Amino acid sequence: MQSSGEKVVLNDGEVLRVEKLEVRFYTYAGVVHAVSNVSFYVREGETIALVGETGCGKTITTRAITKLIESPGRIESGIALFRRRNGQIVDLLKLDDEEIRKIRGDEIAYVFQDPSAALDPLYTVGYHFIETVKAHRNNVSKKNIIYLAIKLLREVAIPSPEVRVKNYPHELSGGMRQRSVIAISLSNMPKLLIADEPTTNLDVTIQAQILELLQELQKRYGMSMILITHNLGVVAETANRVYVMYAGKIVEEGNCETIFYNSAHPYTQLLLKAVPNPLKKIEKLESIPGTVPSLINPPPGCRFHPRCPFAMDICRKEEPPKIKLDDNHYVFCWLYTKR
Amino acid sequence: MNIVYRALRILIKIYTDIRDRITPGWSQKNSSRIREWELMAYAFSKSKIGVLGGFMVFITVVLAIIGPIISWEPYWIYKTITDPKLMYLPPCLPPWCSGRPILGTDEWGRDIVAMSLYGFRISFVISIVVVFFGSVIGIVLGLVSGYKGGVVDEIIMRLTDIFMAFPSLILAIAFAAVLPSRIRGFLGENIWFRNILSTIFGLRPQEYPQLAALLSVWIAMVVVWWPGYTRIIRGTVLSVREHPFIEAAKLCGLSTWRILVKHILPNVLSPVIVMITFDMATATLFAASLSFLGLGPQEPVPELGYMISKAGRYFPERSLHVVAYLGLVLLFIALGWNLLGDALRDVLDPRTRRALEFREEKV
Amino acid sequence: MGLAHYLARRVITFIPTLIGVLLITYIVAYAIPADPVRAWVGEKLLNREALEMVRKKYKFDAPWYEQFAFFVQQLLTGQLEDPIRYRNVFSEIFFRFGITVELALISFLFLVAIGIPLGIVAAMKKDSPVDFFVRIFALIGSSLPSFVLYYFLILILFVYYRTTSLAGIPLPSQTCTDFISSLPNQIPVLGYIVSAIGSVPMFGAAMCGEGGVVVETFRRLYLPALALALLSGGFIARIVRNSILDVMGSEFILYAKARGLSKLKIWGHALKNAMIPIVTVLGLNFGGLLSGAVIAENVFNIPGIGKYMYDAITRLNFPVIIASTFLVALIYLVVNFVVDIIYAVIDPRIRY
Amino acid sequence: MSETLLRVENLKKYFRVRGSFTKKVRAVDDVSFEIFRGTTLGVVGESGCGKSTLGRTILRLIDPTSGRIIFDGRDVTKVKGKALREYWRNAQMVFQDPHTSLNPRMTIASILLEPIKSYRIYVEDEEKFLVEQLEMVGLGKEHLYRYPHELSGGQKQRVAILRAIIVKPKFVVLDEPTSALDVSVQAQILELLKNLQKIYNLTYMFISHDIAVVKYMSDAIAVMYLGKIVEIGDADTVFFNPLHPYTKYLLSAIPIPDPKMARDRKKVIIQGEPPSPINPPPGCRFHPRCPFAMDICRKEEPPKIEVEKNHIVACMLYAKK
Repeated sequence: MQSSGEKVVLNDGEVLRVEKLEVRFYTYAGVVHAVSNVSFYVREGETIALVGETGCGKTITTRAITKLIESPGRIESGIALFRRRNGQIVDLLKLDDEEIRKIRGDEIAYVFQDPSAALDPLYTVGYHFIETVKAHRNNVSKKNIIYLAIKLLREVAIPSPEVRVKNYPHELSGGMRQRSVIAISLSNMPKLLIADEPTTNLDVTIQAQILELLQELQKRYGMSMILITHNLGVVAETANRVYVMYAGKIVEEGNCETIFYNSAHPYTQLLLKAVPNPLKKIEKLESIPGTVPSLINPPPGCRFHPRCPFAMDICRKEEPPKIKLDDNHYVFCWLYTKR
Repeated sequence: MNIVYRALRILIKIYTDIRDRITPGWSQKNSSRIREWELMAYAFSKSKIGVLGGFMVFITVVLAIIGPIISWEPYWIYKTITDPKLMYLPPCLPPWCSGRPILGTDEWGRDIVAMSLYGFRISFVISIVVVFFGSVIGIVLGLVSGYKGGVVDEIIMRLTDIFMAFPSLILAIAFAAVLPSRIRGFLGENIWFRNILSTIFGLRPQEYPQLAALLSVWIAMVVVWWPGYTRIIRGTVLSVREHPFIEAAKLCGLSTWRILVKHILPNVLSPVIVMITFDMATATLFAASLSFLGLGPQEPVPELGYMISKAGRYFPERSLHVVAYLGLVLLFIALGWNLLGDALRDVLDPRTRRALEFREEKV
Repeated sequence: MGLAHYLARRVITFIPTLIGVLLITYIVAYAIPADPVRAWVGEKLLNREALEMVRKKYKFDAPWYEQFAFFVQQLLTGQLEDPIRYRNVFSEIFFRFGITVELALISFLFLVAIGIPLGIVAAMKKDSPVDFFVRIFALIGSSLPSFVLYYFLILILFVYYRTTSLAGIPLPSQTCTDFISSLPNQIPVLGYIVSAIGSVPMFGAAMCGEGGVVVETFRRLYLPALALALLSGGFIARIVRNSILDVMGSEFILYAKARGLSKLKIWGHALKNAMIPIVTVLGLNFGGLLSGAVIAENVFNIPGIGKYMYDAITRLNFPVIIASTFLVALIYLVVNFVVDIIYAVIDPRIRY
Repeated sequence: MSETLLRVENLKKYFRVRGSFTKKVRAVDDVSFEIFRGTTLGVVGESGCGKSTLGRTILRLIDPTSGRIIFDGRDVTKVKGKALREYWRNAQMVFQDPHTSLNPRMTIASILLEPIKSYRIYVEDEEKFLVEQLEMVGLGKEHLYRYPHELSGGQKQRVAILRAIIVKPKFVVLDEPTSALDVSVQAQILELLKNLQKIYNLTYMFISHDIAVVKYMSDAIAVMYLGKIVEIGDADTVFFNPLHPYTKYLLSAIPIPDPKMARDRKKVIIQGEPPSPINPPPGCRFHPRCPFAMDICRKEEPPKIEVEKNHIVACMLYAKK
């Protein structure tokens, strides 16, 4: 599966390291190069953000980690080293179905975008807890799980959790459903929480509540978190490090402040200028011309070149290399190569 | 490139040429639409089930049109009256017994293949008329009911509820049983109508009591047919109505009628076309069932269901070949439409076309 | 109480439907034919006085609304009389309905046994030969003229192999029937229910311990039941397959996988959710079976409600037509109602 | 400021709840404001606060329960037929989702010709005219005979905007025109809307839940909560000097795309969720979530208080005692 010679290792303090991930979808319409050559890592207790616009591959990247990609999608290559609770380091992509199942929901948990669709409408909230715990620890009694559920629901600030465990999903409001999903995801105390646009469908005041909640829970349980979002405001508020994705590739990575104040990639720069900051006086929003390319026939060379104001000849032909600008600050762009 | 696709492309080309001649520049303005048709044609040609179904339907329609003309035996001559030995002759191939009908004869000594050619026409005419009227009534009521809402919707929906509470076959039997006496009188007086009807069915005008029975089968079936369409259309209209493009059309100052015709109808048409195709099969079998039960035309009209029910009395000793052959004919007609409908459901789904479009770009 | 409220509301919406059903039956039976009385009495009774008497009896001399009111009153009080056989229509109908219930139940068992497993397998192995087979099975099932299938099944299983009979219907012994019809007098409320269930011959026999009758009934009815099930089994399997695939594509299944649930559990979620459309189709199908498989009952010579209605219609026996269509429509509504209850049990969202 | 183009007085829209005769959803409840010619009024609020219903009621796509809508000096609250068409000729709307606001069965040309033909606007050469118009919104001739699905989301929204302004209306309701689009496209659309406003002296009502975008687009802002306007005023005033507790919370909840500002900022997070508009709480609708709630808030509806010029707030805290 892996072709490159160098050995990938998980450094101290890292929970997850993904190297050269490649995911393709073999559709009727053609092969979609959804994720190409994506590498990133997550340290213990930190929040990284994957930022990008619709269809840039951020969701697929995180789903590929626990092999949640289904036909016609296929993980072509890559390594995903993960440090388990017992200290053992495994390559998630090489595990078989049963082994990866044991990690999902137990050590790596997910929160998805649409809270109203994530819960089975025919079962109570409490039942979801029971299932999730029982899937990994069969010896825990139902009664104890319900106690745990009530405790977790209280922690995610759901009023009268004793009543809510017996409720069906449709009896909860959108905000409460998302809190319940978070609580359910936490029921096995995961090491890594993957939050895929957890607040996109929610109102701003609820969004603020959920973001604060996630940060608080992360501190309390020492979890690591991968936050997927297209909202730069959310990134600025919560992330430690940021990976900017465009058309299935990472274009820039860096600390949160580096990305916001010293961004290097033209895409990141333009993206930041396209978002209005309400606290600043803005005369004119910058906009990125053109549209996101189809990933069936991605443009050769740098995938951003058709929309890039600084595109050079080489950008059209060769893929840009990964260039280190600073500690923790890398960019994939020809503008920064020394010649 | 395959033959079916090429043939369909030629048909599209002919159509666009005609439109171009009427209004110059039509094909240029509608290039997107033509492209969509070509993609549909391509998707269809790729579906084995669809091509087979289309072929069967094509044969059905051709036989329905020319059947009574090419049929080599008049249906109104009872041969067994003069020669009782001709009754239920078994199938026999020429080298062994030349001069005899290959697939055998029916009760009256008539060649069952020749008779089935009349049958093609009758069952096709019945099903197409029933599906046409049923769908038109259903579409109009469904559109009005779904778009208007309120009291109108409530009344129309209760009405469909009532009709759907009856088992459709029973209701149709009831109508088919009580109607003929009235229609017979009507046909007896209106000779021109009788003549038109007999030409359509490929029968003789003398058969007007039987025509009355056929007409009452029509009416009975239309009565039970429309509610299904109304339900489906209303449901689709309800979802289409919520789309903002309807509100945008209102803001453009369009009248309710124009919104219904220009904006809602085209968007509910795909499921209707699929349903109509499937219903051609259902209606064919339904009409055959009614006449099987003796509620359709009687002697000497060679209606498929009726002929099978007659042969059923001697089944299986003497009439196995008749039941088998005529049953296969009905199966052929219905299966053709069903296969076609099954393929059309995929072809008319915009997702299939989108997918094909991407692929075309690649090639 | 959400559920009771919901069900009460459903019952109320049935009332206008029922009134409409009455009106339409009335129109079919009385308004369209030129002279129903002549039609009943037939050509043999040309006695004017007798005709007038019958006419008076059924209020044909009164305006239509009085006729209608009279007809509804007769229907609802169960007094309608068969003008050909001079018997109470309802007792006749109940007897035949019991037989139709037997046929419907056995056929429904076949249908479920064929349709659901096939559908599940087709969904599990999407685009496999099994899936293709289900598609073809469904298409052929809905393209086959039912009576032709019946003839050939009879040819094979009756004419060639004699595995069944086409005459009569096994009934419980007279003492058993008497016992069951005496039940309402012995036990107050429950007795009526038990007696009603027992009026289906097969159940009645089972209650009296006459197992032989039950076995006989199966032997007599399995062929038409199987035939009916073959016609729509493929269709049901398709529905099962499609609704399972729909659910399998939904977000909560993905979330269930992300929570690390086992394959078995995930299929449990998928099946329970897929049940909702399946119950609708099965309910409609069962309703259709209960209202009498007219053609099957005619071909297989089963004296059920479908055949009774068909005979009545062809002989223009209007009181019978009216009573039986009314009953059948009522059954349809009851089946709908039961489907609603099943919904409410499966799906907590419906209760509100 | 210039003259008023649209004045709304005590507008109410109640919906009946299905299966009940007494319960009503108070989607829009006693809303009054005015919009000046050539300016933009931003309407912000969370989902279910009635902002979309407000826009549709003003455009008479929904009939108001009571109140008055005065457009360009004429009362349009109850107009019908020809007069309503005349109103629509001048008041248009752009919808949230461009995927559903264009009829998928019509080409761009026929979509754009519909208002022109319906309002009998004389155009010498249709094709030439349409191409000119398309170029104005950043599209071109090649899009004319395409179907909507052949265009990207941003391009579709451009067509939808063009359909609204092609008849040269005076007033356009923009109902979340960018919330279905990606950020980079959002900026393009917002710029386009601003340019068009300048060219045609358009008046906008900009409805959105994204306060940052509303702030960027609007001259005045109205904040809605459960069917009521709780605060209205000039954009900068409302934004930098919010008075109503709800406005304060709302503003503090917006994520700021700037890490330092975001983390330095004092954040006040409001607890709870908006109650259902079917049974809104008595008195001030915000009182169950308001930390400053007084006894009177639970009983009496707060009056509309003009704290300073053009800055009205509906809160007991500012009532003179």
